[in-house]
Amino acid sequence: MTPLDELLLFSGLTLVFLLLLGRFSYAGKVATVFYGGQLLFLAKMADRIVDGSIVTFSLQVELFGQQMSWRFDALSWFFAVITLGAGLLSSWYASGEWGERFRRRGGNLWLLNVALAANVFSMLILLGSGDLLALFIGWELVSWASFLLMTVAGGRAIQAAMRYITYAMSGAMAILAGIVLLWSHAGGLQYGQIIEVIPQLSQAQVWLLVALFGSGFAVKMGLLPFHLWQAAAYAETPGPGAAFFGAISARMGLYAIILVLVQLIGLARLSELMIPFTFLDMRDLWAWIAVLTIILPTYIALRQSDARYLLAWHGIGQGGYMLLGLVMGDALGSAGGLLHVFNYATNQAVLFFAVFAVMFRTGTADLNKLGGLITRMPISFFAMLVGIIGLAGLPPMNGFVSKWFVYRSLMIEGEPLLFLGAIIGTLGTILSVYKLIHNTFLGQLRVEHVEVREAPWSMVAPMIILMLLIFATGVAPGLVLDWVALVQSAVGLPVVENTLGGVELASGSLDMLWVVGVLFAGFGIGALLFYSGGRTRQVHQLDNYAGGHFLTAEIRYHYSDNFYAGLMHLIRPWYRGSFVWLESTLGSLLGIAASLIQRLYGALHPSIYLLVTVVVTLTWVLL
Amino acid sequence: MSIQTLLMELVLMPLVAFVVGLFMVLMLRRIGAKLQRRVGPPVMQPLYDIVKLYGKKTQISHGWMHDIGIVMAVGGYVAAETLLPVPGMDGIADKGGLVTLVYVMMIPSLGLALGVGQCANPNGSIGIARALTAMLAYDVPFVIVVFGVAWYFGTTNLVDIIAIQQAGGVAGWGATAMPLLAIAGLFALQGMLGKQPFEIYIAPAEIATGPMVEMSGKYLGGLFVMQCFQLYTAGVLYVSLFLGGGENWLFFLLKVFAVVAIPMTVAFLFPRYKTEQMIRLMWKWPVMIGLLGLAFVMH
Amino acid sequence: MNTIVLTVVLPLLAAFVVPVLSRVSPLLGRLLGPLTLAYAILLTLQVWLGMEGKPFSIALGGFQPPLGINFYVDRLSLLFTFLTLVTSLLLWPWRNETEPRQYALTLLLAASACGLVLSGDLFNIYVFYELISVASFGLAAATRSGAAFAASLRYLILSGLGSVLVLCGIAIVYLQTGTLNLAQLSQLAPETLNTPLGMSAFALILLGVGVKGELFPVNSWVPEVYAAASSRVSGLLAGLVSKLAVLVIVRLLVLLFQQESALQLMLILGLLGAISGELAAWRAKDMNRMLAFSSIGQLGVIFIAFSIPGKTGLFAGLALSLHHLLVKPALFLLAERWRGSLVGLRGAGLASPVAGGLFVLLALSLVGMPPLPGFWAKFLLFTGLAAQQSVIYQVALGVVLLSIVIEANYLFRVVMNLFQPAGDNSVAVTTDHGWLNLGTTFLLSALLIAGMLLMGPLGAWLEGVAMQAADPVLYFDTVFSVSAIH
Amino acid sequence: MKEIDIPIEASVDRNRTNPLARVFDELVRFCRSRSMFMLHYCTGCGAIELPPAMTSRFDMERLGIQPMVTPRQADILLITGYVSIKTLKRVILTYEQMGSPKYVIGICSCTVNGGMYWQSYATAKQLDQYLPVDLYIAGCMPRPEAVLEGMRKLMDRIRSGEADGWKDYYRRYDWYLGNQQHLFGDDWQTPADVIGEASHYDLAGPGTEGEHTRLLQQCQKPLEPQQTFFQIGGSLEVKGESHE
Repeated sequence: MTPLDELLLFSGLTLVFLLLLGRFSYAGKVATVFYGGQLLFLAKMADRIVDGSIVTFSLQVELFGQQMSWRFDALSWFFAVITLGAGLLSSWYASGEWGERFRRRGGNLWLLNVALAANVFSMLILLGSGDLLALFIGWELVSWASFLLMTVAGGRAIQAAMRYITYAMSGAMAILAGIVLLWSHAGGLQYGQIIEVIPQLSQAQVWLLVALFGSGFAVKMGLLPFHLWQAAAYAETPGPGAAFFGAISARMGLYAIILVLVQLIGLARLSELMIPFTFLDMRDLWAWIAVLTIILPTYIALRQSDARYLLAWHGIGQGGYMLLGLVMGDALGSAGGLLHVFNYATNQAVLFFAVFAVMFRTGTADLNKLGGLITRMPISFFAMLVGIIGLAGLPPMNGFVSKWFVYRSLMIEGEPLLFLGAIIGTLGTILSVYKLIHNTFLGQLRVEHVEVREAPWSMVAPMIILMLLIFATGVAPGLVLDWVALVQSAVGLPVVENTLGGVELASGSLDMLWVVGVLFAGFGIGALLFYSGGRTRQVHQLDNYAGGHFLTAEIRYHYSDNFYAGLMHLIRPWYRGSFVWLESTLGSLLGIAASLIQRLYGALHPSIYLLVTVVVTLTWVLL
Repeated sequence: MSIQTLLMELVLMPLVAFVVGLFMVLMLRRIGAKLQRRVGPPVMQPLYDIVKLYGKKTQISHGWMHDIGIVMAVGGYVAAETLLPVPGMDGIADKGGLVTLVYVMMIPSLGLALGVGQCANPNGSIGIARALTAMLAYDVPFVIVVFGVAWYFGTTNLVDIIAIQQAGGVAGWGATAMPLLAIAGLFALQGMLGKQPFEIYIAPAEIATGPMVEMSGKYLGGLFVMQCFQLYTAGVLYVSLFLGGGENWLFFLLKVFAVVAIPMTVAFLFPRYKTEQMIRLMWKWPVMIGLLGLAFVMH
Repeated sequence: MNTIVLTVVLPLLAAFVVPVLSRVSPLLGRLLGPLTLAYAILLTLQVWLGMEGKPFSIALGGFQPPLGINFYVDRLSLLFTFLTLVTSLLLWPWRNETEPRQYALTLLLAASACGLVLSGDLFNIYVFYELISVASFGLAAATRSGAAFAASLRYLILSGLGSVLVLCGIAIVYLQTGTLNLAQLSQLAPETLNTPLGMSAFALILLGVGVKGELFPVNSWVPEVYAAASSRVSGLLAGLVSKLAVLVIVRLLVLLFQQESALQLMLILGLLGAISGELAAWRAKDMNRMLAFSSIGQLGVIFIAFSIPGKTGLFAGLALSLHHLLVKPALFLLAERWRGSLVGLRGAGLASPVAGGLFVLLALSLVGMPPLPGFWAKFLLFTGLAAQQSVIYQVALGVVLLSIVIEANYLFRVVMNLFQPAGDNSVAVTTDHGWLNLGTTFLLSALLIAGMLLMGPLGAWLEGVAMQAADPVLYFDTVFSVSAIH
Repeated sequence: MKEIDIPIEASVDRNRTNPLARVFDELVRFCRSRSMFMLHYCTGCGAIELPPAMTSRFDMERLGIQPMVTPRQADILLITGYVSIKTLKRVILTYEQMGSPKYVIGICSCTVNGGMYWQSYATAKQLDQYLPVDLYIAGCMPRPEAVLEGMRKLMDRIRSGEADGWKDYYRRYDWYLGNQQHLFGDDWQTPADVIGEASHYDLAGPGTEGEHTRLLQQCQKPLEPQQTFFQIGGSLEVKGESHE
């Protein structure tokens, strides 16, 4: 038994356990322990991963001349850690009162747990794939498992899931096309064979391959222009599912991109592929897609009035940073991109947890119907605060470090416009997440929320763990950067030489230990100054300046709607919904074609077709 | 560098920043007075204000985030000062660099935003919304400038940037090499300091000073302290990027005060722009100038 | 060995006896058909074990081929005989108002299908083909509703015209070669049929047989008939009869028409069928029509697969055919309980979770989700297509991929509908066939899962079948070197 | 209006023995006197005299006086003219929202005795019945010179610690409240909690509570609880949401 055997078996066991016994009330808790067990197995292979060796799966399948194998290298391991971490915490979150309430409200908790386990299991299979066929199988399993989880909520979630599966199937088919193309050239689908055959392919063929694989993987990542499905699909998934999706699910696309475009095809080859009629090459194209993916979804997030949708849209945008860092291809950039996978996962998970904790207590995630909950749910507030600082990429949380890496890479590589785009995205994120926390936790507490309490421990505990993680990896990013360096060497990218606090560079280094230390020293001085002043006294929220007006609880004076009115006044015309238009146009065209064809089939005199066809065919044959 | 010197620097740098900042506030008010043909406040007026505010008997709080917001607003700048080299003192400038500094400078704003948020005053929230929008506006030219400077000097380490400039004399200054970027930087500076015409988020007659609406006593005092730091930081940063930093304290302070005097003077000559006007202006002229400057720098 | 003939003879006999017997003893009449079929299956298995993988030929009536007619038994034909009998048994019309007549027709269908599969000569194939037609007309109209009659009439006209075309084609072949024995033709074909005239013969036969094979554009009877006929009949027609038609064409392609243009013609028609079927299914409003259009699409894909030259195409096509043969009848059986508007199906899956679950499984396999068998069949097709140099094959690859996307969309729209909580106006229809149909579906699904688990050996075995079928020389040698037994 | 006189109690500061603390107190008082943020509640014609006092002719900023926008930020409340009853409610709210120490300056005769509105039914005649006025600047209207003179006077009084009207408001809140209730009715209340503030800062005196504050407590419309309370766990159901 290799550690990978144990891991996959145990993961499968978790799934089977939930399938069979998932209806018992303790099942969620047991499953959480099981996820913990999976993490242990993952930890067990850590020493081999650190050695740079590969952990193989004992079972190999040969079908139709295709050898299929599974193995874990540092790349798989890195993503698997995040996957299992997200699975563990999501399951924990769902195992207590949240799940109880969900079930009592008519939700199918069993299905939710099973779907979660199926997602984790299939992701592990995908991450372990040792050849392209295994990759495709894993890919499809993940797609359908996600679909299952998306449909748990029913109602609007179903529509979102349908949209997802259409996109996902299109993407999968593009990937399949790429795979069979490669197969026809290489005669096999082992990574080694493909690395050998790629240099022999013509530019046009590689172009086609990159386009097929790229667009397929981009669908999962939610990269432009395939991003439309993601927000609704993730946001409508019930609590822990949304957190899990938000944290890691879309990153499977990134994993595949790293595997195929970086490891198999190689970034160098990408920059040889010119785009016709422009001065850009394929790599620039990817970089620009990444930047557009950062900007557009982020500014769509800014307009959302539902906290879940807001977060989901940001999830799409943050994917852009990872890709951007990665396609820069240097040690800093790719380290930043990979680090951001981890950092973002922690941030997004904690944010979704906090939002669903609020939903748990108040019954709504509508940003215009909340406010002032900080006095009622301080831990959730703090969790969201830590999350938004991380998501926006401000020190001292971990999101800053990964973005810093990406920015520095862009600076060193001399990409001012990409840099500008990335920063504009960050600024938009800051605006949007402030709106999130302001409208939820700050401002006026509504009368109907006076009795609200902090979420139960089963929901708070995962948040606290994530907060600690976010802060710890923000102060000491070296902890994760060590893993990232392993991944880089496994993938064949230049390896970042990190320190515990960040990175040492001749052209400007980063040491978060110092930065955070000084920041907190500054806070200390600020606190000293503050608390040396007179004694404070908290006043009631209605004791508030309103130009001499007497405020009462019935008056809603929380400023939440149209939050960035001035900005929106200027940029609202820029939201043209072009992608939605494009999507619906395609749909309509297909619909028109379909109804024409249906009419064709419904014709009254089908024999005429027959005769016409005969005549046409014979003419074709004889001429 | 011994640990004692470092510790001393870490204490001294914010302290110097505060003192210099007090005089900048004074200069701000004096310039305004001069332009309006008044006498203006006495020399110690900024200090009087702060002491008075801290010495208020009742301190009205709206909750713990309100308190912590002020702590963050002041503390963030205290931290930022240690990342900003001044003559004879580098602090921990080489541990963070330009990008880190830019982001650490956002912490006070974040703290303030959170604190104001808990005040539950719509004027305050509107003010913050506008302030963040303003940040979106002026940061675009600002990051162009940052990028240009980092590219030109090949580093983001402020100590190195200053050293390179000083090695070349006045001809080596960033402003000489990158005049267009320096101009774009001035625009950004104006926005960053929130001075007219870009002070829509304060707008006293409309939204009752926006973020400050519920600030009393030491809360307001904290903001006054923050303003000192803010003026100082912006000025020193500009001097470090474009005017060769400080060879010695005399020249250094001269340059810094001169730089800060520009937006202050401009401030009293202009009315207030609406938010969208501000964005449009910031995204048009300084960005164009900045990109042009960047093009010159990079080729 | 020659007991294989009994698989044709016994059901045929039974078909004539059943109506009479039913009058004497309804119970016997009821049991005769299934028993006959079961016995025939046994015989087939016996032959299978006995032949040890080597093909053989049986000359009928004492005359040696090419003068006499013969049955050619290789793994492919035996496989299809087996499948014919099993499918007929599984889809046996157990309970029906017009029982004896239906029994007779089903038996007739089974007998003639076996004959068609085994026949080694073109004219016999035509005869059996006509017999199948007759049986299927009767079956299609068996529900005796107005719609069923209208649909059957449509089917009848098209099918009749098709038969004429086939006959014309056969006439041209005879004109060119002077024989109708397949083995002999396989030898003469390279010289005599590799002409425009030969090609036109193929085109005529393709279009004629294509009527049953749901080939575009002569398939417009399909949605009408499947919507009106009972699910078992639909399953039989969609699952079995269409495959038999395809089988005929495949035999002709392997033995007679090896020119590239023949393959291309089939490819183009298959392509059009695939995309048009899936698109129409996407718009379909009720279950049976949707499945009918989907069946057109699937058959299109099968035609595309068979148009890949060489063993690859046969292998892929066979895999796809088998998969479709397994899945489509199962889906039709499920559809029996969910007849009517798709919108009205809300909550039906919640009402009967087993059926719903089976539908999901079958749909997933149809869409080609790995590692279900459907994926492997499609994978074979894709690798086959990708290996071809010609652009049109690449186009076909794209089209098939697109059609899968559309298919996934409409199938899972239905699935979602099934598992949504029921609205007020939806009535989940269940007939009293429920458990029988469900049991059959369950069996077929179990086979599917078994296929998935045994994919390795199954694939290897199927490849052997394809290899054998793709060899015209073997065919000739088998027929002419082996002495007839009678 | 039971009492006409304005009792001014001598300030009873805590006895601070530490000499440094005395210096510190002195410093704070000095700074208070040299930095006065004023909120001008421009109720009447007196307001017109303030701009000249602030702008280049007289330049109040020389003295460290500058206008502020909200009561939170301000030290001085300037009532610049007659106060109608409706306005008075706002004035009182504004005053209570200011942070102590805070000073009230009544400008114009109207604040002293009603002035030309003496016979008006809708005007509060004597401001110091309702708020502790530290300084009146009489006149109709007083010229900027007078305003500045008044300001200087107030500065001196702050410096010497005499300007302690704000303490008086805490100490004799019951009396002020009684006058206010007399004018506005029994259900008069502001969101500001003066009694709580007084006890929090140890400023309560014997007259802080009394019959009027009891009346206030009886008639008060309670504010919903707002203090942070922290409890994890508890019932599963959301309050106020229908159970589906």
